[in-house]
Amino acid sequence: MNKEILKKTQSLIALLILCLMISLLSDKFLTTNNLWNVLRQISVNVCISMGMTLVVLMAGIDLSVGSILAFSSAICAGLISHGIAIPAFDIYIGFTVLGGIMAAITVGTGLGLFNGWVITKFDLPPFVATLAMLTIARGGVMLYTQGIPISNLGSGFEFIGSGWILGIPVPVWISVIMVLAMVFITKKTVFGRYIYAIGGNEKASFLSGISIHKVKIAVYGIAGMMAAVAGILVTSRLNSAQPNAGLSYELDAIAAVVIGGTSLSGGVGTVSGTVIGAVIIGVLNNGLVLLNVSPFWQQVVKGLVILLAVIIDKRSKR
Amino acid sequence: MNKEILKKTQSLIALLILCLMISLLSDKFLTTNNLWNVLRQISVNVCISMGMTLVVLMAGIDLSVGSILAFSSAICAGLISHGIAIPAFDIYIGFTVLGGIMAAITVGTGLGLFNGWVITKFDLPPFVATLAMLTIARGGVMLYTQGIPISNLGSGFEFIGSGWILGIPVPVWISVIMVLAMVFITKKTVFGRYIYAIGGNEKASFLSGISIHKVKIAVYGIAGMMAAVAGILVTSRLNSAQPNAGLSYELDAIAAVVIGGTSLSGGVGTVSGTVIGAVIIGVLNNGLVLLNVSPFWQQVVKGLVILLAVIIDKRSKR
Amino acid sequence: GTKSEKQKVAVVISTLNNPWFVVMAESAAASVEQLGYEAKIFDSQNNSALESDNFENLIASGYDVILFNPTDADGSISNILKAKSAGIPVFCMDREVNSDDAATSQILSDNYSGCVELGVEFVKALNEKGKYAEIIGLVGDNNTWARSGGFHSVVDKFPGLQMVSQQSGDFDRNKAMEVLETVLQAHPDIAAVFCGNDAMALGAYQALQGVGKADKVKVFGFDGADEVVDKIKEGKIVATGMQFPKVMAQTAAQFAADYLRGRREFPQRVPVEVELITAANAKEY
Amino acid sequence: MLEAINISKSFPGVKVLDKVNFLFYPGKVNAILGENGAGKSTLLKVLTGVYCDFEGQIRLHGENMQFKHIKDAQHAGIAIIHQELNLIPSLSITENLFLGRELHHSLGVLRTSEMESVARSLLRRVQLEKDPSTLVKNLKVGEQQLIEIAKALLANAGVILMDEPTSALSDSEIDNLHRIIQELKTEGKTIVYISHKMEELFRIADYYTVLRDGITVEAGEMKAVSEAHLIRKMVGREVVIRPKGQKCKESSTILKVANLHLQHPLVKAKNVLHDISFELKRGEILGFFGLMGAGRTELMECLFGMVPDRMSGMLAIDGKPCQFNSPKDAISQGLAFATEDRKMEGLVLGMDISSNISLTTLKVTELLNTDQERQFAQDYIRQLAIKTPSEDQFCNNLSGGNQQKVVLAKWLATKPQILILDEPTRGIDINAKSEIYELIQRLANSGKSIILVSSEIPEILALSDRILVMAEGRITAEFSAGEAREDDLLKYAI
Ligand SMILES: Nc1ncnc2c1ncn2[C@@H]1O[C@H](COP(=O)(O)OP(=O)(O)OP(=O)(O)O)[C@@H](O)[C@H]1O
Ligand SMILES: Nc1ncnc2c1ncn2[C@@H]1O[C@H](COP(=O)(O)OP(=O)(O)OP(=O)(O)O)[C@@H](O)[C@H]1O
Ligand SMILES: [Mg+2]
Ligand SMILES: [Mg+2]
Repeated sequence: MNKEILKKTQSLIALLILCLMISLLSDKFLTTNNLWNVLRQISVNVCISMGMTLVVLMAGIDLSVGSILAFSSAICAGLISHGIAIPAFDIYIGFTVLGGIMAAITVGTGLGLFNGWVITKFDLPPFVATLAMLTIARGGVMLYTQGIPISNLGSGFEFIGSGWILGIPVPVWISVIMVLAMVFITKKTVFGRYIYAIGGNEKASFLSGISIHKVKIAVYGIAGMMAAVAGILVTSRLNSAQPNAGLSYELDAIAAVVIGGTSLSGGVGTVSGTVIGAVIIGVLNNGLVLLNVSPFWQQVVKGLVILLAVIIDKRSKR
Repeated sequence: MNKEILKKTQSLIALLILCLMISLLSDKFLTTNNLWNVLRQISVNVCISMGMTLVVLMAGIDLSVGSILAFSSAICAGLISHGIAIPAFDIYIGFTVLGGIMAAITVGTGLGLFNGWVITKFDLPPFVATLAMLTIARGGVMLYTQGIPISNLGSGFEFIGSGWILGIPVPVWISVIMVLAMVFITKKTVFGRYIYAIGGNEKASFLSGISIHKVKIAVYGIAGMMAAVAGILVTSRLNSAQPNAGLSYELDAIAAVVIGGTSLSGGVGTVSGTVIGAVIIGVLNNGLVLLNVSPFWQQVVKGLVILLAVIIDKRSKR
Repeated sequence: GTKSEKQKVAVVISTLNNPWFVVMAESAAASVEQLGYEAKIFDSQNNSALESDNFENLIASGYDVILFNPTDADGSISNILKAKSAGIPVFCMDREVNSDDAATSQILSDNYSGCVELGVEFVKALNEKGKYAEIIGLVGDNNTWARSGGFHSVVDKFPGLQMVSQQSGDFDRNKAMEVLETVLQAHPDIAAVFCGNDAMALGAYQALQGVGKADKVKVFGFDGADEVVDKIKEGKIVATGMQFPKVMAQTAAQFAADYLRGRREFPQRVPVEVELITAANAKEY
Repeated sequence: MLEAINISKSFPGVKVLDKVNFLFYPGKVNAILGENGAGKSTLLKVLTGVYCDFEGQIRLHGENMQFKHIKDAQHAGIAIIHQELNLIPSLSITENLFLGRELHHSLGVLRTSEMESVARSLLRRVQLEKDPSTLVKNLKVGEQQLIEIAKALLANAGVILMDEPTSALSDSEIDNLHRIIQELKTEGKTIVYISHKMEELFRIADYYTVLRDGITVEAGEMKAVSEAHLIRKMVGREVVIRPKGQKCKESSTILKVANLHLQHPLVKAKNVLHDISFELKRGEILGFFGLMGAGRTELMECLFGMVPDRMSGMLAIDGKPCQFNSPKDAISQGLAFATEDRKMEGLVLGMDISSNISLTTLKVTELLNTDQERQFAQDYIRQLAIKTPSEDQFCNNLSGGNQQKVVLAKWLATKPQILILDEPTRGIDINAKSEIYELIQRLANSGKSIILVSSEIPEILALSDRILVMAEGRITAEFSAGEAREDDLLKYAI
């Protein structure tokens, strides 16, 4: 038990060193404002990478989250701003902000479930199936928006991305709730246990009578849902749905998962690790800007720091 | 033996159906000119995915190939067009076309070897290590080129990308040679056998006396080298090195590998499968443009066709 | 910052993955520095959310002025407002935002009317008839549609001009080359190709050269990249719309300096004309 | 009563079960006997819903059963211990025990502490002294086997199928398992039992059925038959395992180990092996006996260069001190090590037999010669009687015993001077076993030295020239071939 805790604290070391270094170099880093800033900025990646953690724990991968994010974002904004109109039947259905949000989450979850269904039904490698979904959903966004952003969604909606509750930004609340939900799922539920089991040894799990397919479909559904939540956050922060929203977010999410110590071959890892991974990436992005690093150097430095963070984490775990 | 052959022919089915459908819809598809066109266009992806096949067979992954491509491309073009000048010492070293090419290949191979070294030395997940390299090398390109393309490399250099030898485009020659080399490596050499063994069971391979680390480093080196070759092709075809060359090419390469039937968990797959995968992607891109499918629909159709191709392939293998 | 330090100007650029924007960003930064202030470039990577992050980080680190090349006309407004409420003026460059009271001033290049002019030249060059292909930029980018829209607003009025293919080249030279290679298989008889930016025009030219049609098919670009201007001089490319990234950058930098020295009144919109470049006037650039 | 009626099952190209009929009686131990690859495991998989595409009928208590899914068989009260370990290495003991039948509140919330305490009592029942939160990957094969047994007990099923549950256990655990089986019998449970250890079958089995090449050859009461008869039915001829003949002559020392210590992988201050010293002579068969967890496997790992960072001490080959930093070094000095865990450490299961066998002998600078490889593999397939359609068969399609033989073949192929065998006959049928014993003897006679690690006392006694007994990481006794007796060995092993 003690060892467990030690191990986890150790994976914080890389993060702490990073924070220490940045705060030595810039006195702007450790200000309340800036820290809220960082947390608000990572909330999108945290949401996506929560779903991704489950998928990766199960030895899967989901490349489509960025596109699903954009799709849900477009649906949400589209419904709120112009509802559904079928002129032929003279039908017009307006959507409230809540209605738009619910619809976006439903669509995101649906796309995720479809991923899971295709993967299990045809026994496809998740990489290809979700790569196909990446392309298809992005195409769907382009078709729906005709490549043009959907904007001006009203100030009620903006609250989700920019508001504060009890002195804490709303996106931070949302991401904290999502993290807690995923911690609960992975640590406390039978479903979570099955995720680890399937990732650890799919065949043995099957032989133990676990309904592998159902678990998989559900997990991809959750990943889609989390992407949709992230999509709503992005839309609300910008008060606009961008057709190219979420482009290559899957890489950031997978990076957070892997930096957080979850193995891509499944079975090993924690949700809290992923959170640390996401925070490392977020702090790094923030720090590079605070420290005035030129954009071209930023990429080099970012790559090196990620490398170092993972190496430190590995070393300290020995 | 017979079954083997049957299995391979079957994985061609998806490709044949695709070709058939396109040629029914457009009489321009099955013309000699267009077929050379397709082959020339896929040559870049074929080169990259050859290296990627080895990496994936070994249960690794290399996300950095696109950036390494750009880096080698920039080095090649930079050296050919303005050599190395160190004004402080009044030194100027000019490079011939061949010199530039050799330098680019050396640099690409070097970055690949560095990937392998980091992965084995610190026991890092290849996903993170090569993700870091993706960022670092891209930053390097930006620093070297200052974000501006390097153009006008002379017509001698253009021959590689646009010339013909014995009625066959030079890039096709190059990719065919690369494919044959990789087929040879995987089928006929002990090194190739070791790649499969490590991908199949790393621990058992280690216990059988294989120098796992050396093999891994060499394979990542080859992947880097292939990316450099692809980089030279791209540069020569455009007669210009673009700082954003090769962006997200890693996804195309991995897609070709996976569509070609190589398992991301390693140990299973063939080089020839990857070639078919790359051709499927190339034919699809070509067909969508030939049929003038609207750019909005293209992504949707592309995603669906890739999904179908993999499903057909899976089904026919049962 | 404190009085002894130099005041700081941030240059937030929509993307550095395109040489045109690199030029704009770097000349903005250079002009700012020439005027005696510190300048720093931020890359939004064509991503409004990342732009939003950049703004928050900038505000937190105490910049005094922002020179801004927005990623989106609507999506970027909330970012500007954020800076505004933190007391930081924002000067937009190149791309417009759809709000009159967010940015302190907008120095704009009019993509739409620039392409209207190009369209006119296009019609002239083709004698009002013939088949052509269009290679548009990134499907999800609003410049793509401003340019395509301006072009078609003219060209579509001529029934003799037939667009046989409209494909996306993602603003990328290699992609545009490959797309045109394939388009040429289906339609070897096109007389012209209109490209959404100059990188794609160069790719298109490369494709035409590869099949020996460089002198038969007329290439049109947009941006005014040096390489294209050279090719226009050589008669290899017909025309491009010259945008003036450097002029916009310098104007914005000057405004920033004025602001820091106390000026508060700025025109909301300062249009910088897009100039048509053809063989006739290419020597002047 | 569980009945299997006219069951047939084929894999692409091979008919593995051909109209087999079985009757399993409640309250009895029903043994299934047969050579490696006879189809025993396949039958059990048919009975538990793992394979659904078979012909024939399964009847439980007179009712026809249709198992479409593993869960169906579980619900019908059938539990199974598979031959190959089916545990999740990255999960803890408790988590593995309850996999698929977790205790939970509504909404699927786990009842963790309750499961922990049940797990504790189950571990006590199978006599495994481990914390239930230990990860399964940190357990040795034998310990994992006990977890599998505990898992089957937890199901509280009416029918328990056991596929070679004792192949990785040493005698004291086997005794314990037999005691548990007696309890289950008195509770009226149907036990189906597969084992290649004849003497254990005679101890606990009530009924037997012999399977040969997918056909039921004979069935009856165990009391009524002799071992020789059963073997004849299984193999088709007589097989006798002769005890050790002449002792090897005095010869020079080839391997000398002195003051070897090995650090615990996690706790640096602790040692797993303490001050091990011994010598191995040329042409000698040196047996290592000990109970599970005595540290024999760890010692062999030290000798083979697998844990260079954690070990200290002196190794000398032919009087020359040497140090192995990897198995490669050890192999180059003429060592070979057939590991006990064939799935994780022994084979690349996704490759064919011939590639697996040649893996140890290839040189990276050379080209492949597939014809030669094939030839080579065919030699060993013949020599070790590996049951397979061809040398192109993938190893994961082989039966457990045949996989074990491929592991042996791959190490024999290196023509080693010193051959380390860790539980070499695990899961191997009696016929093949006698052939392997002869082979080992032949190798020794030709001057090769052999270290034999085994938990089977008869095996140790039958083969060894000298026996070292280990307990808790120390060598506790040494016997020469003649003087060793079963109870002496056991006394020093505890
Ligand atoms: N998935 C498969 N594909 C092809 N052949 C298979 C497959 N599984 C088993 N076999 C073959 O079926 C035969 C019976 O295998 P099975 O595992 O039932 O044998 P067994 O009697 O349990 O042997 P052992 O004593 O070695 O465990 C073997 O010849 C094996 O090669
Ligand atoms: N990775 C590990 N982590 C923790 N404990 C370990 C690890 N590996 C081995 N051990 C422990 O070290 C001790 C020695 O085990 P070892 O397998 O060497 O004994 P053995 O005599 O070969 O037993 P067996 O008959 O099971 O092979 C055991 O108590 C085992 O549980
Ligand atoms: Mg078996
Ligand atoms: Mg052992």
